[in-house]
Amino acid sequence: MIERAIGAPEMALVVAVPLLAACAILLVRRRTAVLGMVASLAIAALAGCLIWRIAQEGPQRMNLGGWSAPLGITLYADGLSGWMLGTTALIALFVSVYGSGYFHRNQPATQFGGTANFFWPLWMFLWAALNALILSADVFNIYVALELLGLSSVALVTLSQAAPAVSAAVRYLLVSLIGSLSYLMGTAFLYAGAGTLGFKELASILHPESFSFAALALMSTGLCMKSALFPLHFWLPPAHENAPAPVSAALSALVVKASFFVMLRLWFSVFDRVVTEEAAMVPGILGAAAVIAGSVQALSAQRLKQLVAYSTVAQVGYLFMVFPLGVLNPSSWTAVGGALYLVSAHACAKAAAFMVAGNVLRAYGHDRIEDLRGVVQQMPVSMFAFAVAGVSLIGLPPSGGFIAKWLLLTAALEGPEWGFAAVIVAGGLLATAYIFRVFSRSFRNVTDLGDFKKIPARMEWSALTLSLCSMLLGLTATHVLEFMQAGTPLIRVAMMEAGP
Amino acid sequence: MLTEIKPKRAPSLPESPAAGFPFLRPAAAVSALLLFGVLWEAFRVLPTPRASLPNLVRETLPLSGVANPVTAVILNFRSYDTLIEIAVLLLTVIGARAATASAGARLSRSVPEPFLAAFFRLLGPLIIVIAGYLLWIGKHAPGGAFQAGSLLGSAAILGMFCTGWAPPAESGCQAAVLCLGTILFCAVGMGTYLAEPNFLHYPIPWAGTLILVIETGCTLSIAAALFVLFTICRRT
Amino acid sequence: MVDSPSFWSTAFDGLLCLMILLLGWRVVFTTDLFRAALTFFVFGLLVSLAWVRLQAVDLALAEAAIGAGLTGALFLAALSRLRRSSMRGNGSASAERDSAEGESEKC
Amino acid sequence: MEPSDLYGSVGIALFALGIYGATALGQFMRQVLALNVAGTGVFMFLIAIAHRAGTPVPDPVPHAMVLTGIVVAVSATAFILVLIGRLRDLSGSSSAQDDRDD
Repeated sequence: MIERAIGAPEMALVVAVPLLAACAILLVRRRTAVLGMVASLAIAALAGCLIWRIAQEGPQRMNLGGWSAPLGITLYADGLSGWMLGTTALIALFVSVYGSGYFHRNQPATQFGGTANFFWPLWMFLWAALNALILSADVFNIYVALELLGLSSVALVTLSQAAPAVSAAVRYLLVSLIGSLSYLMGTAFLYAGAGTLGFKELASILHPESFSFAALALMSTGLCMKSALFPLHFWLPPAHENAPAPVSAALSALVVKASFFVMLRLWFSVFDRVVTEEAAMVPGILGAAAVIAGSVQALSAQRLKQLVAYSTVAQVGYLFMVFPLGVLNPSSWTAVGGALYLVSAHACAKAAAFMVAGNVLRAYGHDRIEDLRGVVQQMPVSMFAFAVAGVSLIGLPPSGGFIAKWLLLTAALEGPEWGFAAVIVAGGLLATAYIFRVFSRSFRNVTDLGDFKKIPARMEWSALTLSLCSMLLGLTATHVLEFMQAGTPLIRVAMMEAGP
Repeated sequence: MLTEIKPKRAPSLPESPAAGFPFLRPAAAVSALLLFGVLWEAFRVLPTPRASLPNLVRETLPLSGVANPVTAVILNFRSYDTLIEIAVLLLTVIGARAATASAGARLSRSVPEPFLAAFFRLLGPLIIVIAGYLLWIGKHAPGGAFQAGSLLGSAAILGMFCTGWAPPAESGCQAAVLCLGTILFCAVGMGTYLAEPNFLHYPIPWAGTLILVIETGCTLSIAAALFVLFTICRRT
Repeated sequence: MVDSPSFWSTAFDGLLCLMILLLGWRVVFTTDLFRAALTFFVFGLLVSLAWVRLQAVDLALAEAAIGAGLTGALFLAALSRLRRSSMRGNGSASAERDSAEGESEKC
Repeated sequence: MEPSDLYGSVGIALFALGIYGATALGQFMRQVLALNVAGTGVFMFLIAIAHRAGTPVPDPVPHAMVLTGIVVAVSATAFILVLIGRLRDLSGSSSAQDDRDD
C-alpha cells in the first residue's frame, strides 16, 4: 500500500483536542463533567475516523510543520498504531463515563477534599499523552510524550489525597523520572551516532555497533521501568492500588501498555538490525518471571484492588515474551499479533476489574477479599462483570484473552523456546486460582449483609460493557489481525514478503 | 517478594525500596560503575557523525522565519515537541495544585522591608524590559521564550520576597495566563490548516510573526507556571 | 571547529571538569540536605560555564536561570517547608504512628 | 583531547553518579537532587555531541533537545518536591494512612 504524503488531520487533532479540552475545563471550571464527556466523545470520534482511514487508505504519515523527517517530526499510523489508538479510545471513553459517576458531586466528597474538579483536566492530559506516544515516529518526541504521560499519571494517583497514595505517587514519579532519563540518554547516543531522530531514517542507518547497543539498552531499560517489568515492578502495585478506581483502570489498562508499545516499535522497526537473539531473551525471561511472581503475589493479596494490581504485573509479563518469540521467528506475525491482542483484551478486562473493585470499595467502604461474602446478592451486575473479565484474564475461550494466549502459545511452540509455552500455561492456572479466590468468597450466600451504599448505575454498567468487550474480542480475531497488518509494520515481515 | 514484606499495621504504606533490599547500595554502585564503563566505551568508539542535519538546518533556516537556528528548531522545525513541553509545564502546575487542594494551606507572607521594596520597584521594570529584549532578540541571537520566561518568573519570585506581595491562591486570570501558551500553540497549529495541509505548518511569509506570537504566549505561561510552582512548593 | 586547543584552554577545561565532578559527587553524597542544595546551585553555575565553553551560550543562560537558580530555590523552599512541618508534626506525635513517622523521616 | 570528548565523558560520569544516587539513597529529597545531577549529565552529553558535529556552529538540534529537557526537568522537580512536602504533612498529621484498613 502507498502512504499518503499528507497525513490525516486526525493524527494531530487526537493530541491537540484533549489539550485544548483540558485548558477549556480549567478556564470554565463549571460543569466540568459535561465538558469532559463532550471532549471524550469528540476524541473517540477522531480516533475512530483515523482508524477508518487506515483501514480504507492504508498507513498515514504526517510531516508536522511541513518538514520531512530528518528536520521535522513525523507522525505515523499503521495498523498497529491504529489498533492501540482504538483500544485507548474505547477504554478511555468508559473510564470517562465511570469517572463522571465516581467523581460526581453527590458522591461522598470527604475522600477527595475538593480535588474532583482536577480529575478532568488531568485525565485529558493523560489521554493526549497516550495518543501522542502511539502516533509519534521520532525518538525525542517520544521522550517528551513519555514525560507528559508519567507526570499526568502521577498527578492522577495523588487525587485520592491519602498518605499511602501520595507515598506511592512519589515513588512512582521517581521511577518514572529515572526511566525517562535513561531513555533520554539512549536518545542522545542514537543521535550522536546516527545523526537523526526519525524512526524510518534510524532504521536504515543503525547497524550492530557499540553505540546502537548502548542506546538500545538504555532506552529499553527506561521503558521497562515504566511498564513495570518484573524486577522493576515494585512501584506498580502500591500506585495502582491506592489511586482512585477510574485512575487505576486507566493506568493498568493503558499507561503500562503505552511504553510497551513504544518498546515494541523500537525493537521491531528502529533497532531491527541491531537486536540479537541473546538480547531478546532478556526481556523474555524477565517477562516469564513476572508471570509467575505477579500471579503468586496476586494469590496472597489481601484486598481486591491489590489482587488486580498484582495481576497486571503478571499480564505485563506475557507481553514481554513477544521479544524472544518475535525475534526467533522473524517471518512470523503470530507473536506480535498475539501480544497486541493481549494488550487490548487485558486492557478491557483489567479496566473492568478495577472498576468493579472500585465499586466494591465505594459500596462497602472496604475491599478485603475475606469479607466479600454476599457481594453477589447486592451487586450482581458488578460481580458478573468481574466474572466475565476474569474469564478473559485467565484466557478461557471464547474470550479475547484466549485468542491472545493461543497466538503466543503457538508462537512459542513453533520455535525452539518451548519453555515460554510452559510459563504461559502455568500463568493461566495461577490466574484461575486467584480469580476463583475472589469468587469463592463473594458467591457465598449470607443473610446478614453488611453496610451497603448505593452507587451510580453507570459505574456498574461501564464495567460490564468493558468486560463484554473483552469477550467480544474473541469473536473477531481474523478481521483484527488483518487490520493490524495494514502497512506491514514489521520490517522483517516486510522484507520476507518482498523476497530475499 | 520485596513488596510483600510490609508491616502488619499499615499495610498500604509501602516501604522504601532501600529498606526492603539490604544489598541495594553495593548492587547500585556496581551497576553504576558498569553503566559508566559501557557508556564511556561506546562514546569513545563513536563513529564520526555525518553532519547532514546541521547542514540541512542551515540551508532551511531562511524558510523558517527566524535567524537563530536554535529558535528555528524549537519553534518551527520541531515545534510539536515544544507544544507538548508547554503542556507538561501546565500539567505540573495543575498536578501540584491537585495534590495540595485539600491541604487548606496558605502562603506565609514574608514581612516586607522598605529598602528591599524600593529596590525591587527599581529592579522590577528593568527585568521586564530585559525579558522583553531577550524574547525579541531570540529571533536572531541567543535568547528566546524560555530564557525570557524564566527571567520573568524569577523576577516575580524576587518581588514576592522583596515586597511581601502574595498572589491569590487561585483565580481565573491566573489560569488564563497559565493556559495561554498551550491554547495559542494548539490554535495556531489548527489554524495553519486554513493555508497549508499540515499541523503547525506556518505559511512562509507569516512564519516570523506566528513564531513571535507563540513565543510571547509561551513566555507568559512559562513565567506564570514557574512562579506558581514555586509558591506551591513554599506553602505550609 | 576548535583551532588547535592551546595548553591553557585545555588546562581550564580539565580544571572545570574536575570541579564539576567534585561538586556533583558532593551533591549526591552530602547528608546535610541544606548544604547539598547549596552545592547543587554552585554546581549548576559551573555547568553553565562549561556550556559557554561548548559554544552554547543560550543554553548556559537557561541553565543558570532555570537549572541552577530556580531548581536551587525550589529545593531551599521545599527544605524550609519540610523543617516547618516537622516542627509542627513533632508537637502532636504519638506512639501510634511510629511507622508513619519512620516514613516521613525518609523525606 | 578535544573539549567535546572531555565534557562528554563528564556528562556520562554525572549521569552514572546521579542514577546511583537516585536508586541507592534512602531519602526522597536526596534522590531528587541526584536525579537532577543525572539530568545535567545527560544535557552536558548532548551539548558535547552538538559541539562535536564538525560544523563551525554547534548543531542546533541537540541544543533544542536540551532546552526542552531543562524545562521538563525543572517542572518535574517542582512537582515531586510538592508531593514530598504533602507526604510529610499527611504522614505527620492524624491517622490519614489507615482510613482504609480498619
